[in-house]
Amino acid sequence: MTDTFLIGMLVLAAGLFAVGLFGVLARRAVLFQLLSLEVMLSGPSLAFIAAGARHGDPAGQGMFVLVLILAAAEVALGLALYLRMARTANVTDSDSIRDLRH
Amino acid sequence: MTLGAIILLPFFGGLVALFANLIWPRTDRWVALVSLVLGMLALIFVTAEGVLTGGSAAGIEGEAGRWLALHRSDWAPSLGVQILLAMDGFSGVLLFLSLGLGILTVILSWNETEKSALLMAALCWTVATSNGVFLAFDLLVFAFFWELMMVPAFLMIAIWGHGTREATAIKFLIFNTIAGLGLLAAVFYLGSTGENGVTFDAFVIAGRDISPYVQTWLLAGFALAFMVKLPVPPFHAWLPDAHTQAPTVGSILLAGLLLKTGAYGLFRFPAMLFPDGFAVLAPYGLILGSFGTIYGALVACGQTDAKRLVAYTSVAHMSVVLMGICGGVHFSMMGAGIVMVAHAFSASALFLLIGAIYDRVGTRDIRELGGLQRNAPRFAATFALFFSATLAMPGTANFLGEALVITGMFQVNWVYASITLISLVISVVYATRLFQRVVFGASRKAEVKQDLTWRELGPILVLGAGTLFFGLLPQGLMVALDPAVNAAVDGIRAVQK
Amino acid sequence: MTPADLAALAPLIVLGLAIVVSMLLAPRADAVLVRFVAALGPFAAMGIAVMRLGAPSLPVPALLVDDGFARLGVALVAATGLACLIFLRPAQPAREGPPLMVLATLGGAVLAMAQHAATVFLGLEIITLSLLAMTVLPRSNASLEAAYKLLILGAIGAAALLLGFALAYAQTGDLSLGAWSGSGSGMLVRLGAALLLAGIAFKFSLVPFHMWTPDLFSGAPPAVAAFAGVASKVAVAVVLIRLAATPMPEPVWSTGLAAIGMASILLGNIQALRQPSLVRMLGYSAVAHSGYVAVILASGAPLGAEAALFYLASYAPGLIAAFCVAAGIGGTPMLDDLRGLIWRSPIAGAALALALLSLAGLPASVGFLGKFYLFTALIEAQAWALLAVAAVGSALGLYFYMVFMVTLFRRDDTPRPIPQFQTADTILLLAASGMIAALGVNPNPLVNLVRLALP
Amino acid sequence: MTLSPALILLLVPSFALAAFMVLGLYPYTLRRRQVHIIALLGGGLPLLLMAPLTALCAAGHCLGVVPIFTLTVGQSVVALALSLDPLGATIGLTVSAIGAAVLVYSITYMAATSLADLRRFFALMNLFLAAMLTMVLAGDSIVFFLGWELMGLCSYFLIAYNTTSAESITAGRKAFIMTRVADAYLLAALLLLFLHANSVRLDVLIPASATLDATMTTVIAALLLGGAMGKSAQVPFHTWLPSAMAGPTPVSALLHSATMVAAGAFLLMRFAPLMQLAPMVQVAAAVLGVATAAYGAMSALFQQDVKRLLAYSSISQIGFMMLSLGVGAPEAAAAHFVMHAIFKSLLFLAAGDITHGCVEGTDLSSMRGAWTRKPVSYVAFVAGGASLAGLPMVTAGWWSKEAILTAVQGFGAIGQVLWLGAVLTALLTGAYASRAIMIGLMPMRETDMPNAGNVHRHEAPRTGTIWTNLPLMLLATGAIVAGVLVTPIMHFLGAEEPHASAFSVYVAAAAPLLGVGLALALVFVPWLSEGLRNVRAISRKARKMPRRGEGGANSRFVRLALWLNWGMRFDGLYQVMFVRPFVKGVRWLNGYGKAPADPVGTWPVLALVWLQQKITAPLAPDWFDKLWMRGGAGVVRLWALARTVQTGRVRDYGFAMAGGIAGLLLLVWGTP
Repeated sequence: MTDTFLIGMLVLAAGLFAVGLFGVLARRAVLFQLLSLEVMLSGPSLAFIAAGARHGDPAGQGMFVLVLILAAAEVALGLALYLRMARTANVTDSDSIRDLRH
Repeated sequence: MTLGAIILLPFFGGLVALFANLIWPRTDRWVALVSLVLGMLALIFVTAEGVLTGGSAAGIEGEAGRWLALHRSDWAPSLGVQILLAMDGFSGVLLFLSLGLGILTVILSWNETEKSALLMAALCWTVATSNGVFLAFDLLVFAFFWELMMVPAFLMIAIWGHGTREATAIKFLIFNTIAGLGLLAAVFYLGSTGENGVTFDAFVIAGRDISPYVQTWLLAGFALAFMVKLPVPPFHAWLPDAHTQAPTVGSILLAGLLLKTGAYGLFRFPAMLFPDGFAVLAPYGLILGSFGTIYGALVACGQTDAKRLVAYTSVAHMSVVLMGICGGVHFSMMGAGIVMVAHAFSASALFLLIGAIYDRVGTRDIRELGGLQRNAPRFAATFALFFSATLAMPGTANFLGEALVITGMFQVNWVYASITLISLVISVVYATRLFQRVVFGASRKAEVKQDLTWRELGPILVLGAGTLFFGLLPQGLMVALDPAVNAAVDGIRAVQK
Repeated sequence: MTPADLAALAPLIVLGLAIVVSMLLAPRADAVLVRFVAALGPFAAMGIAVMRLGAPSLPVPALLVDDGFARLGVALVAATGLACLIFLRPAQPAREGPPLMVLATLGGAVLAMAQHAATVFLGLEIITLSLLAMTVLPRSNASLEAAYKLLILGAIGAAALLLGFALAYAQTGDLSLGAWSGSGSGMLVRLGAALLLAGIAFKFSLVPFHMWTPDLFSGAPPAVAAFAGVASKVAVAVVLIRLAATPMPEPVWSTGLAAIGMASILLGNIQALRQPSLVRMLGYSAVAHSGYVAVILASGAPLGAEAALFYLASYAPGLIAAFCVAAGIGGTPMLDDLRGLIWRSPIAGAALALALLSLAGLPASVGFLGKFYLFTALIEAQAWALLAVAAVGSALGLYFYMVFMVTLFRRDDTPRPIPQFQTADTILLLAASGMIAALGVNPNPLVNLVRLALP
Repeated sequence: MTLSPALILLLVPSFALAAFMVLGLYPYTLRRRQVHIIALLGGGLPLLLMAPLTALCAAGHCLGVVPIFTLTVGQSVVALALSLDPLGATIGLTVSAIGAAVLVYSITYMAATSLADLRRFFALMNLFLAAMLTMVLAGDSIVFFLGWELMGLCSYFLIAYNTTSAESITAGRKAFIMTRVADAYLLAALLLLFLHANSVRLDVLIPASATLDATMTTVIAALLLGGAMGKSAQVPFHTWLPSAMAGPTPVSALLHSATMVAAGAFLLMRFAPLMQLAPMVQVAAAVLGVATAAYGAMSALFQQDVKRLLAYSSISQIGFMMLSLGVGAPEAAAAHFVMHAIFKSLLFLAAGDITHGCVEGTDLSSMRGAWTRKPVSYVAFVAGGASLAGLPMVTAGWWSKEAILTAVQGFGAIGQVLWLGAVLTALLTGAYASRAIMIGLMPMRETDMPNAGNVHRHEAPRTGTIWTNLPLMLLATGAIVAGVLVTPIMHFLGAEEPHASAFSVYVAAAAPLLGVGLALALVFVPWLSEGLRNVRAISRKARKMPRRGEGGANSRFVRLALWLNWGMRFDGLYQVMFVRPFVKGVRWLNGYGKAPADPVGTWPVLALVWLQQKITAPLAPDWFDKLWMRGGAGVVRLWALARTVQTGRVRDYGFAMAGGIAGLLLLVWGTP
């Protein structure tokens, strides 16, 4: 694996991160925001794998697994929250939950 | 840490007294009394220990045997502040005075009903803060207590005072705060200019070699604070008002304690920290003091308010203290120390008596008073005692002190001695004015019908016994004061050579 | 595993045990018992950490380190966890609360000992996720909202942190925190450092990553807020100190930290200025306090580590006491609810007054010495701009703390409910007040404790 | 502890002090009889103790110094002590004897007073006695000054004994202030001596004065003289004494004639060795002494009040003592002290008894008819008057005065002048003494009859009680026969027997007789007696000096007599010179003038206020305040703005974070 390839992969990872971030900022629907989070987290995952491959170090893959687990846990909690919100307050639009402000 | 207890016991006593009534009604005074008595016991313990073990010389070089007790612990090391408390005989005497007067005032205000808890707290805190002033040898801590001391006094005047009490309290505060700035500035300068980092340790600073010019300015800063507190004309304008408007216990603590802190500061620090500056400024101090003693006496001669009259006599007597200190010889400084103690007794007692009269007839105007002789013999007899003390009758501690100051003045300059003698003569004029207007004759408007109660008489007799005891058998007092006087005189003499 | 390793890991082990046992007990056993069992964990962890405070430091293979910072961090985190456990509400319907609080403590402990990207990440996430779970315990709309915000923003923060690590890893091939040194000038490392700072700043609630803080403080149970305000910050501060010790790519790190620190001080204090809600005010002021710690660390003062840890330790009892009172009052107490509190409930009122005094940094409270450390460190580093901002911030802070303080003493005639405190709460309040006052008079025990932790 | 003489010496003043304390302490309720007993014990025991001590001393076993305790002031050692030497013994015995006599007399005299006042009276009298004995027996300067000042204090309280009378209160204050001036001299002298000798013990201090340099000796001697003159009411410090007669008669008898007033002379006797080292001061003392003697005698001659007459006579007689001291004959002065104490107290007591309860008070007219009203007292008065006049050979006064005159004559050239003045004074003395005696022979006027119906009038029996008569008779005997003691006393004190030339003795013996003639002339020469009546009328009513030429042919005489009656108007002079400026100054300082009250304290405040106003007036709109308020409002607006940042929308929060990340990345990008 060459450095150029690594840079490419890193750019891709950054792109994924940026896209995910944009998704969180652009979409109002809770579900889509959660999905965007997943995309955003996949960026660092990719970067770890690529970097691990570049250095021939398994730690990168280890980090990938950790990130994956986190993403799963996060989404699980997020979905639970989503269900709760949808059920009790009938909310799917994240912009509408803004009781706590100022 | 017993030294700390002398400060902390009254302080926490006051704090507890403040809230004691919430838990159990009318316990505030007991709390205050017990805390002050415990403080007194701690002081007795420390003194006894110091006297029996020959004193603690730890940490202070070349002064073995002078300090009865010493406590040193870090407070904020990175700031250079430590808790450095030291007690020699001089501090010890003033501490006894402070706690004694504290106990006395608590007893006197036993039946106070208005905001009694706060009053008890203020009494305790006055004692605690002035104890701090008498003990602290870390200059920052000293300045801290010095500033803090004004708060309870301010409260006492502002809450339980008479007449224009708020304005008076503010006047008191303004005078002393502005004067305190001089002290603070000098302390900060001293603290921050050491070679080995920031330190406020007075003993370390005393060992420093500061140029005489700088010393003079620093001493001016210190002296400003002390002389306003003393007070010496022309810085005395707050005192008559404060005394007049303050409640009786406030006046007693003001005259007995707060003025003494100024004298204490003048006595202790100039000779210790700034001997060169002292040599420069002492002549001016003598001039100011000799002016003040005559001036205070003359103004006292024309007063109509009894408390105001006594307040001006305080000005005169404290000016004598200033002269004694600035004289810088053994006799005069010893005399100044004794006048301090004596004045605490006699002025407190006079304020107490006048306060008792005021409680009965609601006026302190000597033109309206009179006839104590006929109606209230106990009043008249005790009044006569402190009347003689005020005019420095031999046999009272006041005479002893003034005579020693005059002796010292003869060694310094005849002129000052003559001026002190003249003030002795004028003292008869104002003392007789007060005495015969109040005690003799018959009152046209304000007839005192009820004689002193035992609760009033007790403290007065204690004060009277003190006045006579130290006037007739002053050896103990002199032995207690001697090391401090010697240290000061040696410091001054070292410069003169 | 050597006995030394075992000793080093003991706090984590006891915390883990406490979590497992209390989790198992939770469904059946008495709520008080669960809480008690859970509390044993932090208590034991704190004890172990404090006892080993002076011991020589040693690296635990690969991921963790056992040095003075770690032990002090663990001790503070565990102590905070224990305190927050005491007033964690609601306790009855949600038995999972105590184990979750211990879990959060475990996260903090891991973070304090972290030496590797994986442990830093793991610690951060354990804290975030357990806080999330605790936040929704009341199941109110507010708590849901706060949790949702924390979730989304936390994920962004985590992603930024991870990307930062990944970029640095790409250049150096090393995931330990030491990796940042040596190749400081590489562009990837520097970009990574910026992202890492963003991720950490989120957890440290520095502007502009702070916005979840006031919302969480007002939406979550007070105990959770207190934990988020104290324990997680202590843990993150330890990481920050470690990172500062590994020379981070300069001037990115210092400049960035100083910039967001100053922004936090100013914005936090300004936003708190006339905030009528006690907990939101505390939220904004927590942002400002984070800013103070950040500028200490950014100034690069030799005293920095000591000052930062002392500042956080000094600020802890005040915040905990304030939240404990808020928990006793219930809901989100507003300025009006606090009117004359000191007359209605003297202990709570006095404790809150003392806490505010300490948070404002006035003399005779431990907070004063924290501020004193702050200014000394900044003067020592000759960071005059930071000093000026800190001074302005403190002055602003004085105002809003005093508004609340004065309100406590105001008398009013409207009948208001008397706050309910359990015995444990009262003891906690007294202990916190005692600490504020006693350490304010004599800070030496705390100073010595902090100094023990320094290398 | 055995009853050693040293202990007895310490006990001498103690009993009187104890009596004071018992009487003065309030809580005891005592009955009149008990008060009397305590007072008499306090007054009598010192005499009983002094008598054997004096005998011991006379036998050549004087005790010398008896230390009480020792103080250490730095390097100086202050030893407090009493001592017994011939001088102390002589004067001490005299004082205690007179004290006892006066206290005994007071029992009847003060019978009409209330119990509380009686207690106060006896308490203070006993305190005075204690103080005086302490001073006389003092072995060091501190105890000496203690006694000295306490006497002054007692004098104040006793003159102002009648606390409802403005006159007596004023008189007391006047006496106190004036003697205090003298006390300041004395204190200065004592302290200077202490500094020189480094000891307060008189037996060290007085010999040590020999080593003083000349200037210092003169200064100290002058200060001592000043102190003595103030206490002894010598010109120009004398004006307090006539006023002090406002006190009760026993007080006048004990304090203001016999003992306390003469304490100044005693002071100079004590310090005679020092005085003899300062010849200039001695001459001054002698000249002032004779001047005072003459002044007192002239003024006494024209007094209308028997007590004032006696007061001026005291001034005059102590002037003799001063003269004697000035010519270096302290022993003669001491002898005269003793004789004067006897006859002067006798005169006061007798006059007091005669005039007691009269309408005119102590006016000379109250003496009328004394021979018929109070024969015993009158006889005593005559004895005392004769002794005062110094009728040759038969009276005690003659012997002591003769001793003084002899000493004066031996004082060289200036002594002759002084002697002449002294003899002339003796002539005047004879005149005023016999004038008072003669008035006692005149019949009573109807208006002066004691009115038995008046409750305020105290009607004593014609013969008086034993309490009155016993002291009178004893003192009268003393006034006649004590002359035989003059030579022994002088021997006792260590002086040679006086030898006077026969001529001077004759002249001196003739002087009092001529004085009697002068008195007769004043009574029987119509021109003079008319003038005296005029004087009397004016001094009692108008209190204004008639203009020159007014009042007939004898106007010159009237004016002279009035002038002397008013003590040469020293009081007025002092009013103008001291009192008025002082009062004006004090009033000015207290805001009655143009200055504010307490100017020195107020001016700085006013100046600061003025300065502050000058500075603040242009700033009255308070730009800073507006700035601050605007700043404050700005901050609040900033807060309102800042809080809108917290929108509550999670997307906005995320946006802020994204911005933060971007900013940090840009920072990386922008820095090298």
